[in-house]
Amino acid sequence: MSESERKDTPQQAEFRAYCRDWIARNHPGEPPVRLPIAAIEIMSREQMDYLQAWQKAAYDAGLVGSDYPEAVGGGGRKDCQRIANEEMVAAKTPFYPNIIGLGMAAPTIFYHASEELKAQLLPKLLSGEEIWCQGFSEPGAGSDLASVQTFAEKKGDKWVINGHKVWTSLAHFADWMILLLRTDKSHKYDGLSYFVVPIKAALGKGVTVRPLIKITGETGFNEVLFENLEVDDSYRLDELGKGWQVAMTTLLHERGAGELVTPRAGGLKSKSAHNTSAKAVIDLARNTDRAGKAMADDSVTRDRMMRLAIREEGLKENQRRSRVAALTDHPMRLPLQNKLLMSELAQDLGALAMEIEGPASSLYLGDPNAPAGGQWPLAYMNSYGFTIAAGTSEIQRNILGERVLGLAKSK
Amino acid sequence: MSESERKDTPQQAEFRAYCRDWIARNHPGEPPVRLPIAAIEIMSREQMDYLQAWQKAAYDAGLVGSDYPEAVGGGGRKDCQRIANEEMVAAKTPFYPNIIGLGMAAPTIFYHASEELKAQLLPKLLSGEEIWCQGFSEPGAGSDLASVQTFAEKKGDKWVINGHKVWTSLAHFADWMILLLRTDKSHKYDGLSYFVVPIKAALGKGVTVRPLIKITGETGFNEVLFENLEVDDSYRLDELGKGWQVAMTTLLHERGAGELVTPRAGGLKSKSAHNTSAKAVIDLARNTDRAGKAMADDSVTRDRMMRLAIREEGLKENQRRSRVAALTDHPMRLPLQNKLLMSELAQDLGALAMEIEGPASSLYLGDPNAPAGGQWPLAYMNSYGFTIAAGTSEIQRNILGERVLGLAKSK
Amino acid sequence: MAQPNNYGFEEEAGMLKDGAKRFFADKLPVDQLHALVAHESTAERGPAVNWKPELWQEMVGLGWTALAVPEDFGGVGMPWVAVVGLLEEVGRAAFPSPLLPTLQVTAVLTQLGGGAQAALEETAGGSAATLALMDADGETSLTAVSYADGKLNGTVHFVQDAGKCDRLLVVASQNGSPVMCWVDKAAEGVTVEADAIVDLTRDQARVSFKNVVASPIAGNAQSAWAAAEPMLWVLISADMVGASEWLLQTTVEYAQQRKQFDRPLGFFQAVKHDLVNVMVAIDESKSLLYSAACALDHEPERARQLAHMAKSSASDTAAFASSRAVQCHGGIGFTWECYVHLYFKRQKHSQFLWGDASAHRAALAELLVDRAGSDAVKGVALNEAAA
Amino acid sequence: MAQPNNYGFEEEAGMLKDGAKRFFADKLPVDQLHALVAHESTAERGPAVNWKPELWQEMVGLGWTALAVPEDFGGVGMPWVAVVGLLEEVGRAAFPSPLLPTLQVTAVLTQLGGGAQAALEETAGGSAATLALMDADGETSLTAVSYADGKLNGTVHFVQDAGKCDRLLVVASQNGSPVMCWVDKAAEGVTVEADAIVDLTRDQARVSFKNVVASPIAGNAQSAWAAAEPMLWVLISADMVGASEWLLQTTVEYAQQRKQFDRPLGFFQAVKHDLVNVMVAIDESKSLLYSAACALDHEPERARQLAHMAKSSASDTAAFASSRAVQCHGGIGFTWECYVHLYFKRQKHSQFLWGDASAHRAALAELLVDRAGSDAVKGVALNEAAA
Repeated sequence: MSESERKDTPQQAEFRAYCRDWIARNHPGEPPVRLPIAAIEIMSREQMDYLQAWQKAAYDAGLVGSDYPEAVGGGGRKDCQRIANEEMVAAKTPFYPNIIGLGMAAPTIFYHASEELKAQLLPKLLSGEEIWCQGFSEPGAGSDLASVQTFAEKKGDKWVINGHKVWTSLAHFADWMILLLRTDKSHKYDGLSYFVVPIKAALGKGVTVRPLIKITGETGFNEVLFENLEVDDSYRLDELGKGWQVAMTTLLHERGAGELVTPRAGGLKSKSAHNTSAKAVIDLARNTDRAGKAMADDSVTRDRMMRLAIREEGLKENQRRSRVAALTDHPMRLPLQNKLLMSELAQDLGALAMEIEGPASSLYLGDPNAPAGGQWPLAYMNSYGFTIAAGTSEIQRNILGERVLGLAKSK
Repeated sequence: MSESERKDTPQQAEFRAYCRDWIARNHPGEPPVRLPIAAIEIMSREQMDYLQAWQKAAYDAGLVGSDYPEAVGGGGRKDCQRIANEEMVAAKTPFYPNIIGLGMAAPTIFYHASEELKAQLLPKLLSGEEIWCQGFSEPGAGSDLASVQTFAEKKGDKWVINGHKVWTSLAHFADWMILLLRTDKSHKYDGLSYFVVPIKAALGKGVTVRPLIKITGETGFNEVLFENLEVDDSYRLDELGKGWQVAMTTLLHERGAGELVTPRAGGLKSKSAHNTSAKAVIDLARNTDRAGKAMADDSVTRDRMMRLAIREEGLKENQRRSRVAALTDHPMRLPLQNKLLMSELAQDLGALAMEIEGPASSLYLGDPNAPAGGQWPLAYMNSYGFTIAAGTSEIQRNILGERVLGLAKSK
Repeated sequence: MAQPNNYGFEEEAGMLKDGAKRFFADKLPVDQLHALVAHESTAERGPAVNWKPELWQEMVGLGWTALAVPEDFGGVGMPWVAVVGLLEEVGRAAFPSPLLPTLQVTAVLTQLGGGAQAALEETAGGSAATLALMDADGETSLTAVSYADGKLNGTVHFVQDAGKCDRLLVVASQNGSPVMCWVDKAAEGVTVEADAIVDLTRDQARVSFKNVVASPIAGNAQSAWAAAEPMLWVLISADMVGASEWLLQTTVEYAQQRKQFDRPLGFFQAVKHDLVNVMVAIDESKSLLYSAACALDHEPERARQLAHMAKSSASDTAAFASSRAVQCHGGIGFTWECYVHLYFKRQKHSQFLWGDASAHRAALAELLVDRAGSDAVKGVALNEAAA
Repeated sequence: MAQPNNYGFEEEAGMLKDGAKRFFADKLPVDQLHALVAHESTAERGPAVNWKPELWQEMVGLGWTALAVPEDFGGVGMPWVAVVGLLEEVGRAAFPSPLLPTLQVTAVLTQLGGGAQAALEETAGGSAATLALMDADGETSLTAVSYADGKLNGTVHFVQDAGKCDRLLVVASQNGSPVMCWVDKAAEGVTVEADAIVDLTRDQARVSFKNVVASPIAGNAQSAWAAAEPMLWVLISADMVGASEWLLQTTVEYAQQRKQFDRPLGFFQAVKHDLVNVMVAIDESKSLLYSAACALDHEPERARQLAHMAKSSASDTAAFASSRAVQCHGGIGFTWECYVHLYFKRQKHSQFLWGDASAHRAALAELLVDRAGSDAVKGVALNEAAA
């Protein structure tokens, strides 16, 4: 029995058996296209089509959106999404492409939209037929998210939107966007409202999507410009001026600290995917010589690898302990650490891997002699995306200090 | 030729030869009393008497106060104190006991007192006949020094002082105190004034000195309570309400970043004194076995020792480079780092030494089997005095960020 | 075997932990602790054994010395996660008692099996005991004491809380193989020289054996020791985690109350982020601690690996939490009157006992790097989750 | 021999440094640099050699390739501290050129003595040159190329700026002993395969030799190499120190201008203290750099030790300054359009060349720990000064 299943309820156990069976029969195997390491790195239409078909199949089988009510296209089950996720991860299936939709838009819509809107949006979101992106950050509103300036002006029953959003992963594939807007310039927090916007339909007509290039040379993020885009008031979530509170629901789920468990697969470790883990670094050290000696036999390197292996195991155990109320004193204490620790661990793993590679870490993706195909310098550089995006590490520490430890706000 | 002397002017070279000769003839040798590691740790009258006699001898010979004008009891030389210090340090003489007087009070008096006051105070300060202490910090005014509440009320030509100072090293030996007082409660910075106060004469009559016990169990610091102590207005330095500016002169010199070079001897490394240095840690590792192997042969320990040896050498070279204008872009950039780096290095050296000692680091001063007589746990604990006193490391980083890098003030 | 999701930390364990927390808070709150152990404030105070024997009797009455002993041996047979929960509270209270060494002794005795029954009954009945085996370097080698002709000879070092204990479990070498002997501290030929130590909440001694008559406890000392080692590490790790949490909470309260520049200290990110980093370190250590304890209960094949991780992490956390507590308290944190130093000193003591962080990482590397299957490291899919 | 107080950094050195700073700022400011080297922005862009040969000719005209060559050999004979000052400016400009490898080559050639005269004249005359000796692990072992029967055979890796150089100084093994050969890159049997590298401001190649006819330069290659090594380390350290300072200053400016929560970023201690820590790291590296360079000029017996310190420190500082620059820039720092990535990538490249920080610390330990006299470590009297 796996770690988790010994605590399954009868319903969960039955669902788990069902999932396992379905996955065994429907696992797509090695994908026909080279897949990126995460959904936000999806580059080509071909990758997207393949992954959308996969999400749709899993959705149709009830493994995506299991805990959402049937009325909004969900499975109507209770505490079963986690089961499906575990089986998906264990079976190393491909990941779901609609990551922003599933992880951020869906819970926000679920808690803040009208019943009609839920029924309209959630089925195709959960099935992956409609891809979502997020319009929060702006050039002038990064850590200070509440300072967004993209403005919606009321004209009759419509809102006319002008402004500039950045870091919108998947915007070039997206049908919909969750959008944090300023509807009142006289109040910082209370002047914000939250919309869902059908952006694909408006491409070239009020919406322009431009790729942002990362330091790695990859694309993946975009900037999105709005010029007099008209949006119906019925696409507003919750009340006017409550955008900040709605955004908090989004961010809570983004940090993995929300009520609803995000559907997740993504245990796929294909030949083409890169795994940033202590085990991968240890394997690298085993296979890297320096002055005729394996780096895995170098005491200083061993000590540093073990430091990271311990952090990694601690992080994994944090995730488990966060669900044991008797061993936690504040319900948010562990969940709010997750993103901070993961991103900094990934960074430190990447940095150590490059040190182990030594001068060969200079060789990049296009070089036939690059160790691990140049994935380690790529992973190291990409780790700054993790420590910056979705609340920098500095902001995460503020949040932990203020919400969990109860220290005075730093701003 | 030593590192320094190749750049001596003829006057400096002559003075250096004189100093070297004088020290050779007057070096007191191994002291008859066990001396502490620094002046602020002086515990007994016996230690103080011995060291005062030594300072007086050096002063009489012109090696203390060399750069002060003759009119205030100095040697009337130019840029010669450094020479005397170098020779004293090289010869490992005992240190001077009047450390607060020489390092903080003297330059402050020199730049801010009337000519009469200078002539009255400086000769016996420089000679060590009168010991000085510093009354700046209060229970409620630590990092935020300008919030001192000890109040001086004007009554005719006198000021009546009430309040509570802490961390006053040497107060139990001191004849005089430099004292930062509030003379106006309506202005934070401009409500401060700066006095010199003859506290020994007032002991038991308006002044109470009580020892503060450190976490080490040692005394050395004191708290000083003022109850209706009357002080003459002639003991005020600079103008009323200019106390903060005067205090800045004191702090600048305390941080080793002032104009006047502080007379220094203190290279003494007697059997009883403990040396917190990378060399001492390396020697400890050579002489400590773990599982039959010298800790000096453990690769991880070696790496960590070298990290500290490099920091130590860098610090030493910072001190040299700070005097080479062509290799520094901001005159305060290196001097203002000195205290921060020294104190954190001392802490890290102490921590590493304790790790090298392992379980034996539990053995303290009173234990006959303690390695190095228990000096390493003592040094480690005392290092927190360095990282907290005279501006915590956090305050030092603020100062560097604001004054040198020009970043916005953090408060 | 797999670990249960909740670490097997059931209601009974929670009650034990909560009860212990109340017990220590009621019986020896920190001001009374300070008055008990820190009334003498000289640096060269010499050895001291400051504790409350009457409270120890209450703890024995609560069955705490028999907690880690299986019911087959007449013990309470609580899971390790419950014992660890109790020890966390001991650490949080910086409580001076022989509970930690006694539980360590019962762990070893239990692994010896039936031959240790009599000794286990004594500890259950209130005889405090401690392990006697470290050499002068603090290593648990077998070189310190020899056993020959029915007699023990040699000197062991760093014997924890020897001044509070009645019995010693001596691990000695008999022709190069380990034997374990149950020795009365008052026996003929036993000399206890108390150490003058920094830690005010414990005592420590070097103990010499000169022709001390003893007979080895039946059982395989070699394998018993190997099986018990992760238990020793987990027990002291629990003490460190509890003490670290006290340091964090106390410093957080200070940072909430103390104002400088018209702001609470906690406003300043230098303090706030330091304290968050301490919290993060504690949580890593605590999660690894319960995982290791749970492995002792349910997944023995991973217990050693996880206990290495737990002790390494707890040692580093203890040092870090102590350091930041003093620093963030500022001047007052550097004084004897501030209670922080009691914990600071206890932590610097625990940090190096039973292997420091580096030693445990080196041993861990033998398991994770040198063994064929580095699959022992169960990686987290970082990219996926952080994306 | 002792070091002069001012490191021997005299007016001439200052003029060279200031002039170089102006030269780079005028000729290739960072926006033009970005346009030159980063116009192609795919992750799999393949090898590229982006530079301005005409600026190289100007640099040669200024005598920079002959700076480190004594006047006896027809060079300019500037002290090492002056050369280091120039290289700091090269790093500050992240300037793409073969100056660093060429100066490294002249350092080795000079140590070889009179036999290298012809080669030195070529470099003084504008022939860019680079060292060819690293094995596939990046080590400067002698295993990569062999010399026998008047011919070179083998493959060297990580040849720096090979695409910009005309000549190679090959260090090869002749029956296990080193020989050095001066080889024309265009010679028969030389194959240059350009690497696709992360660093946009340099190029790199693996170079194979197949029966390349060459004759060793007269002189003791073994001792020349040993004497030149600290020079190689010091030169690349200078590049890293200069680049780190650019990263600091650029990030400081951003932290002054960028506002969040109605405050400049620099208000927040998380940013402020990070930047102060970067400054502190840079100053350590810079002080050690000039001390090591000065030792090359005045105190050769300490040059190796100080150069180990300088390279170890500079490598760590390069990584740290790069990391904090991206992080403190936030989102914009993660984009290709922000110039920070040019320096970030150059630094991560330099960090591991000619020995990383750990390797230099390990070598330093052999000097400071293993040698009888650890008096080599001149301690600072910490307690005294910090009291």
